[in-house]
Formats: sequence, structure tokens, C-alpha cells
Amino acid sequence: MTSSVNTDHQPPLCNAKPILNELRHGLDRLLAGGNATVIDLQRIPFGVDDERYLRDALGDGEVHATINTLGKSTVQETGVAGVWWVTHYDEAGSVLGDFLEITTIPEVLKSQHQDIMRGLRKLSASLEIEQPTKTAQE
Amino acid sequence: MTGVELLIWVRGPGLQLSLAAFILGMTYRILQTYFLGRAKNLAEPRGSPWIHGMKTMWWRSFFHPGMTIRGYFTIISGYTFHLGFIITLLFFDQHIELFKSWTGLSWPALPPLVITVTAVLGIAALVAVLVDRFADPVRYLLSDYQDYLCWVLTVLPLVTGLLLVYKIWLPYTSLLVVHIISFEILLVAIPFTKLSHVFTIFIARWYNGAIAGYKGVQS
Amino acid sequence: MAKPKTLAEHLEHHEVSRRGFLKFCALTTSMMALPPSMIPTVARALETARRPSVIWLSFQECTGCTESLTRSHSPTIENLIFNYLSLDYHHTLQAASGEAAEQAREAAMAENHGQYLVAVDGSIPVKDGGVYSTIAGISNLEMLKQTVEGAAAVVAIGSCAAFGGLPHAHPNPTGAVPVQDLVHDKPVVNVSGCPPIPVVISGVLAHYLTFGRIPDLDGYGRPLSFFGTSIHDRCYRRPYYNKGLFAETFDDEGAKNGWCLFKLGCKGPTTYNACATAKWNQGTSFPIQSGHGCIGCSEPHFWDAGGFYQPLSAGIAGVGTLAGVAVVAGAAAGTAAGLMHHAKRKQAQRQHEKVTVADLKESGS
Amino acid sequence: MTVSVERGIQTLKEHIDAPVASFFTTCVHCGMCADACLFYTETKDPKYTPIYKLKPLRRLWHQEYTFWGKLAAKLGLSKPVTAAELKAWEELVYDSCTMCGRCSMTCPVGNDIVYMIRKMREGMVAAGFAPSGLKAATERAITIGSPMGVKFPALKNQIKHIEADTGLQIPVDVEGAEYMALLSSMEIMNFPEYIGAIAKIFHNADISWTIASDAFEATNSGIQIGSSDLAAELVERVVAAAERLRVAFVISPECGHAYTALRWEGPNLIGRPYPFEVIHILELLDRLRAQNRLPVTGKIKEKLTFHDPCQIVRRGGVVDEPRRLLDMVAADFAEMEDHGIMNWCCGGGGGVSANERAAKLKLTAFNRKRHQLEALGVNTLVTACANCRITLEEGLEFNNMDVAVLGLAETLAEHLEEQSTSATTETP
Repeated sequence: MTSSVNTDHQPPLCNAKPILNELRHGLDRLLAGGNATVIDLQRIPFGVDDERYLRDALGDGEVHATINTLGKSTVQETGVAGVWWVTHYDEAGSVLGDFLEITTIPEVLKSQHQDIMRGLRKLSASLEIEQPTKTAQE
Repeated sequence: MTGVELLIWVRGPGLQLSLAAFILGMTYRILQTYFLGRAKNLAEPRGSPWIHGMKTMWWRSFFHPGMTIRGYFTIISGYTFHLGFIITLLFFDQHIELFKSWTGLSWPALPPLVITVTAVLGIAALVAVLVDRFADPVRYLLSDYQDYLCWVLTVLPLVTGLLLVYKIWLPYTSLLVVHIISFEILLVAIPFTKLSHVFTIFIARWYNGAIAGYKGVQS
Repeated sequence: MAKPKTLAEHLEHHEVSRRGFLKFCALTTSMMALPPSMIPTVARALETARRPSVIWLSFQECTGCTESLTRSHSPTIENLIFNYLSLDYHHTLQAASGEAAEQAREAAMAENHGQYLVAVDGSIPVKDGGVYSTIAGISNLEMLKQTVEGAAAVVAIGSCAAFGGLPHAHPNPTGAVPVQDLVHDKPVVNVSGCPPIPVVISGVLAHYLTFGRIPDLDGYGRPLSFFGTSIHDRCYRRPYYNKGLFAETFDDEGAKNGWCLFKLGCKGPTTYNACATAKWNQGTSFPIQSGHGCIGCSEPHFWDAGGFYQPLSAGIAGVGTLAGVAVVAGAAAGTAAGLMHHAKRKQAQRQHEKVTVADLKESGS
Repeated sequence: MTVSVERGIQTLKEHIDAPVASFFTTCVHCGMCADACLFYTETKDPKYTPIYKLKPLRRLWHQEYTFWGKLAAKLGLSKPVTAAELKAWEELVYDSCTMCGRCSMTCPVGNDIVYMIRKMREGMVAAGFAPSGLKAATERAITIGSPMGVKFPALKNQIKHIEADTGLQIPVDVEGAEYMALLSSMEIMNFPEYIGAIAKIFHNADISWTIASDAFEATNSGIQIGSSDLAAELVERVVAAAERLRVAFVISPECGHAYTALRWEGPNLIGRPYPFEVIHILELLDRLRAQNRLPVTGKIKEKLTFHDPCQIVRRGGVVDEPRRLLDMVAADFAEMEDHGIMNWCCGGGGGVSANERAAKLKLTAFNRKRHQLEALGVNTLVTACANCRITLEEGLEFNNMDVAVLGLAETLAEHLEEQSTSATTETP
């Protein structure tokens, strides 16, 4: 457990530094052509200052996106390119999930095959064109 | 019994019973010794047996020249394991909480790292004296089963305590149970083994000092 | 309209997008305390998951567990789960009452025989034939036996159902026992806590829903994914414990600095639960973060494990009286033995045969 | 009546008291007493560890005076003390213990081991397991009056010689004298100079003193062999003479165990306090010194040291007196490394010198003193015990060491400055 910054008045950090290390390894893997990594922040114990420390360390990046399905979700690239901070909210605005994703683009941002199909159907219906067959689905 | 039930037992009835056995046994042992009695000394005293007895009680705790000619092993290892054990017992926060729950008294604790050092030194010195008990012809000749039993009973609380603090080998609850039980067994064993010297040492030293002090010699 | 057969159909029926499904899977995986690498597996499983029937039995309980569940902080996701589960009987939540309610239970049992889940909150009194708690004239004991008979698995929700809880505490006047003492031929999952963390309840149900089986359990029958680590090991105040920095009272400098609460009775080291990560009240905090030690509510016999404010290293029971008795008994026995030995010594002295010069002429043999 | 192991055990049961019980309860088997014992340090044989010499007594205490011990004995888990065991222990209890008490000073838990050896010997005598040399000496002491068989005519003869040499009268059987001097047979036979020395000093200090013709012997073989009954008989003789002569003080001579017997054990042996005071000759001389009644002239120039007789110093409490007295006559007094109450025994105390069987072991144990003397590099050794003196002389001769052994009283007498007006000073 990291506690080098601790004094009597500064609460000790709990898991912020181990997470930063994990991100470093995740980026290495990503560059080497490996898989994306997802860290579930809600399963990791945080002290009072861990989240602030993490946010300060990662900084703010270039992409900010908002998704509206089953409540809001924010997807935001951090100052460290390739590290994305994904937060899911419910309809009341409470945080449901908090993830760090190490990837070129989070899966949830991409348009999904079924949704594209549904969109196509909707578009076709409005144009009164024959609908595509369902066999295209995986 | 599950681990939790064992923990409740050792923290509750176990602690009560072992402490009661310890107090009962020790009171029994001391009074039994005292009431065996001794003859009144009719010779004219040269010194005060009381004062010399009290002085010996205290001064015999310290090394004085002439105590050994064979080297310092016994002295150093003896002091180390006694001090290691006593400091670990009396100056670890969590132990102080136990004494506080019994007596209402508390005192400042030493940092956990210091306690770790005292416990490790205590264990190391105990291992050294055990090896020496086998290696040294004098101690080997004097030793009986009780010496080895008492060694085990003394080292166990130190070892289990370290494992507990550093969460080695078993889950915390299990180690806490084992640690408290090791302490309780030690507590029960003290009055009925040579470990009773924790108290009777003061009686023995007093008699020693009083016998010599009667003649005007500070022993 | 026919009810959808799989969860994927169910979500589609609710016009949830595939992207929403992905979000749902990520959150469900998180809720089940599984690693994010399991998300694709969860997604595949949820696509084909069948809709289970749940019968919820409430026995000697305080409704705190149901309160906890209904106040769970992620209504959307959990609603989806509970909407998808068929909660066929829950006498606090269901609309039906009286005979209609019991008929609903019996119907669900008959319809889903061998398939349904039984959730139980509250302990079961067994003393005097179980007369201390009855529903619709049926004792809890009897109702549990009847209901569990055709169940696939039982989820004991809350410390009362899991370990007996408050009714089981000394002196246990009703002879309350936990579910696991009565159900031996079905898998039982203990979701302990007083109350249990809502996300843990839904997580366990989600696990059954997703994989069709109960999760891996610890020695007390609790899901390892939530109960595998002690509060102490996940506690952000642990560095203070390691350094020996403790709050001595609830308003001293140590308490203000957020130091370890061990001396104020925190049971974190011996308590296994997910409070430090799942947290309470919409993820706001958990007791230690709010400045109060863990009371160990998810452990068996926590009501009988000493005061909430007694440090773990201190004894549970008082020793004053017993110590006094021990001193008196030891003093009496020691004095008696000492005087007896003294008399023995005096007797030997009276029988003393004076040593004379003649004795010196002899030799011992 | 006959000696037997049963009688021995019965006797030991009489003597196990609260201190013994506390000592055995407290012993942790650390073995540190071995380092304090010259029989161990000079042989390295672990059986000479002081506390080991008490093993049968310890077991008896456990079986008779502890709960678990009694239980174990009843269940047959603890074997009774046998004659064979006591026989085997005879060598340890007598030959290899001078009762010097050094172990009692170093035991970290405070066990007075020599206190227990003294008690153990009571049982050994009653069981018939005492060395024949000690038995014979004790028998002579009781029947003849002296362990060496010295009778009054022999003393009278020595007195005549001394009176002729010094020109002083040696008072015998003077009723109402203030001091009654006792002598050890060794002094009478080996070191009669002592008698002349105290006669000169007392005359000079104008002290009224006497020797009792029927109780001149100070030594007490009963103490050495460890029989209170026999020791009491010997003490009674001294007490009777002192009472008959109505003396205020009885002077214990330069003999170690005589002081222990008369000063510390005596009243307890006879069961009543004395109507007189027992004073050691060194105490008396030191009092005279303090009153300027012991004027000396000239100093010994050679470096010298003092051998502490255990029973007078460590076990007797006369520690500083000999040093103050020596300072008066020694120009170059040096202490051995362990001295005073931590001194090393000569090896012949506690009846060892009367036990012919132990002669070889005694000479081995003497090596301790040899090393001490060699380390200090002295050629003159002063002591205040006739038994020490003989043991030291034997040891020195055996090791071909050129060291002169002197008695302290004689050394002082040799430097005495004759005083013509001594009658004017007060008696102490």
C-alpha cells in the first residue's frame, strides 16, 4: 500500500498509484497490439483523496462524449491518450459504474450492429422501402 | 465450532476462565509457599532483612560483574527474550486495549514497527536459548520436559501475534483465535509450571536478600 | 402480450438499444463483482438467460432487508432485473393479500417446480413447534419446508436468514435458526449483513439469472465475490492501522484526521463484506468512511460478539467479579494447602529422631 | 534408631520451608549457577552445577509440598527418592560443595542454593550418606571435643610455649572476664602464633579476656556434616562455658565455619538467644582500631592481597573490617578481580578439607585461586581462616607457587607498637 505522501494531516492514498501503474502496463499491452484493458473503479477501495489524485494525474483529454441510454453515460479521453474514463449514471443522475478503459475507442461509443440494423429498418419504414433480411445479424 | 464462534469463546469465557485460573493458581501458589513457614531467626541481626530483601528483589534484575565467567551469551539472550516478550506484551496498542478493558488503566504504546522488532528479537533470542539448551551440557543436564513445554508456550504468542499483524498463513479471524488461545494457554500454564517465576521470582529474591541481609550482606 | 422468454428479448421489448445492453452488461458484471474482462461472457449469457421465478419468504425479520433492496441505488438496472425476474410472492411488496397471496405462492411453486428460487429474509423459530411466527396459520418452519421442496436454490438474505441474526442472539427465546440449519438438500446462498448491501442482493440474483447457478461460496456459504475480502483489507484507513495511529474517541484529533477506528471497536479485521467498495446510500459512503467502526453485521453471532465499541483485542465479558472470586478461592486453597504442608512439616519435626554419634558409625544403604 | 533413606526423607521434610519452596518454584534451569561454582569452572563437568546437586531435594519438595507433585507421586508418575540416588548424590552434596555461597549471589531468580545444600546435608546424615572423613571428624568433635582430637593438655602445652615466647600470661578460666576467646584446633596445632598474636594485642589494648579449658574449640563439625543435632551439642558447650565464666563477648577466631556456627546458626540450634554477644576477631580488632587501641608501626612493602574466607565475608558479613585492618600495615594492597562478597573459595571449606576422598577434586578447584593469584601477580596472601590457610598452602605447594600465606591477626601483632599507657583507654 502506498503511503509515502502521508503526513499527519494528509490522508494516505489507498490505491491511486497502483492504478496508475496498471494503466502504464495496459498502455504497453495496447501498443504491442494486445487487448484493451478495463478497470472497474467501483471494485477498488478508494480513500478520500484517491479519486482526486487519479484525476489530477491523468488530466483532461481531447474527447468528451455523452451517451443517453438507460440514463446518461459520459465517455471522456483523459490527458493520457488511450486512457478513457467511462462513467455510467442512472436516470436520477447517480453514478452506477465507473471504469477506466485502455483502448483506442471504447466499445460503448461505437454504433452497434443491431442498432444500425434497427436504424436502417426505421429509415426504410419512413421511406416505405422493403426491409433488409435478419440474416445479416451475427 | 466455526471460526467466529471460537473467536467469541476465546474473547469471552476463554479469557475469563484463563484469567481466573491464572489468578487462582498464582494466589494459591504464593500463599501455599508462604504458609509453609520458616523458623524465626534467633541470632542477633546485623542488617535489616526487609530492606536487603527489597534491594535484592530489584538489583538481581541487573547484571553485575562476577555473575558469569563463561561469556555473555546467557546474559544477552536472556535479557533479549525477556525484554522482547515484556515490551511486546505491554506496549503494543492492541494489548493495552486488553489491559484497559480489565483494569481501566492505559499507557502510551510503542509504534507497531518497534513492536515488530521487539517480537522478532524475542523470538530470535528464544530460538537461540533453545539451541543452547541442547548444545550446552549444563543446561542440557538440567532440562526436563517442562523446560521445552514452557519454551513452546512462550514462543507461540509471539509467533502467532506476528503472523496475525502481518496476516501470514491464515485468515485474520483464525489467527486471532489462535493468538488469543496461545495467550490463554500461557496464562493458565504460568502458575503451574516454572513460568510461575514471573511472580515467585520476587519472593525467592526477597528471601535470598533477607537471609543475606540479616547478616549484613547485600546479596 | 406474451412475456419475453430471454433477457435480450425483454430489453428489446423495453426498447433498450444494443449500446444500452452493453452498458447494462458492464454494470451487471460490476454488480456481480466480476472482473470487467468477464463483460463479453456476461453479455452472451444474458442474451439467452431464461426468466426465473422467485418466491420471497419473510420470517422473523424487521423488513430492513426489503427496505435495503427497494432503496437500492440503481433503480434502472435493478428494475430491469426485477422486472425480468418473476417475483411471484413477496408479502410486503405484492398487491395480493390473504388467501390470494398464498394461492399465488402455491401456483408459482406448481408452475415452476424444480426451477424457482426461494429468497428468505428473517430467521425461523423452531422452539415449541415453531409457534412463535406464523403466516396465514402456517408456521414459518412449515412454510419453508413446503416452499423449498421444489426449489432450485435458496438465497438467505440478511444476517437473520443467513446466521439467525437478532432473534438468534442470546438467550434466543424463540429457538431461532438460520435457513442453512433447516435446508440441507438444496444449495443455499447466504447474503449476510444487517441489512445486506442492496447491490449484493441484486448481484447474487443477477448471477443466478445470468449463469443459471449460484456463485462460488466461502466457508459460511456467502458469495466469495462479495465476501472474499475483509473490511480491514479494503479499508482506506489501513495505513493508519499499520502505523499505529488510532482515534481514541469520536471527537479527538485522531478521529478528525481520519485515523484507524480499531480502538473504538471497529470489527473490520474479522468482518467480510463489500462495504468498502459497494458503499451505501447511492455509493455515498460506508460506516468507516463516516467515522464509525464496522460493527461486523455480516458475521455470524455478531450480536453476541461483544460490544460495538469494545476493541477486538479486548475481552468480551467482564472479569472483575470472576477475578475477585479467583483471588478468594486461590487464597483459601493456597492458605489451606500451605497450612496443611506446614502441619506436615511440623509433624515431621515432632517425629524427629535425634542424630547421635552412633548414627555416624553406620552407613546408609 | 538407625540411619535409613526413610529417616533421611523424613528429615528433609522437616527442613523444606517457605524459602526452599519459593526457590524450587522459581528455578528456571538457566544453569547460570554453574559459572559461579569453582567445581564446575575448573572441571567443566555439568554434574557440578550447584542446582543439580539438589535434584533429589527438589523432587521431594515437589512430591510432598505441591499439588501436582503429590498427584504425580500418587499416580506413580514421579518416582520416590531412593537410597541409591542419595548415595550417588553424596559426592555432589559433600565433595563438590564448600558451601561458599557464590552461586546464591549470582542466581538471577534469587535462589539461595547454599541454604538448600545445608538442609540437604541434614537429610544425607540421617540417611547415612556422609563422607567417612567428615563422620570421623564429627565423632571426634563430640567425643573428644575437637575434630582433630586436640584435648586441653595439648592446648595447655602450647600456651606454655607462647607464654615463654611472649612473656605474657594467657588467662584460662577467668570468671568475669569480658571476652572469651575460642580457637580452632588447626590454630592450636598448626598456627599457635595466633594465640600469641591476640595475647599481645589484647594486652596492649588492656582487654580482659580468657580461654575456657572445657570449651576452647570453636570449630563445629556438626555444621559441616550438616547435622543440627550434633552442631547444637557443640554450641551448647561454648554457651555453657560462656555462661559459667559470665563473659560479655565470645570471640570467634580466624576460622570460617566457626563464625557461621556460633554467630548465625548457634542461637537457632540451641533454640534460644545468647546471653552474650558473639564477635569475630576481625570485628574486635577493627573496633580497637577505631578506638586507636591498635597502634601499629611500619608497613609491609611487598604487594599483597587478601583472600576472603567465604563464611566470614560473604556468608558472615565481615567484609570491610579486614580491609581497614590491612590498610594499617600494607603499603601495597591489591584486590583480586573477584573479591569481597564475590570472592572465590579456596576449595577446602564446608567440610571438603576433612573429606579425604575429595582431596584430588579440591586441588583441581584450587586452580581458580591459582589463576586469580597469577593474574594479580602477588607473593603475599593474607587471610583470616585457618582452614583457608591450610588449603591455600597445600594448593600453592602442589603448584610450586612461591606465595607466603599470613594470618591477619598475626600480621597485625607483628606490627604492633607497644603502648605503655594503654590502661587509660576505655574498654570497647
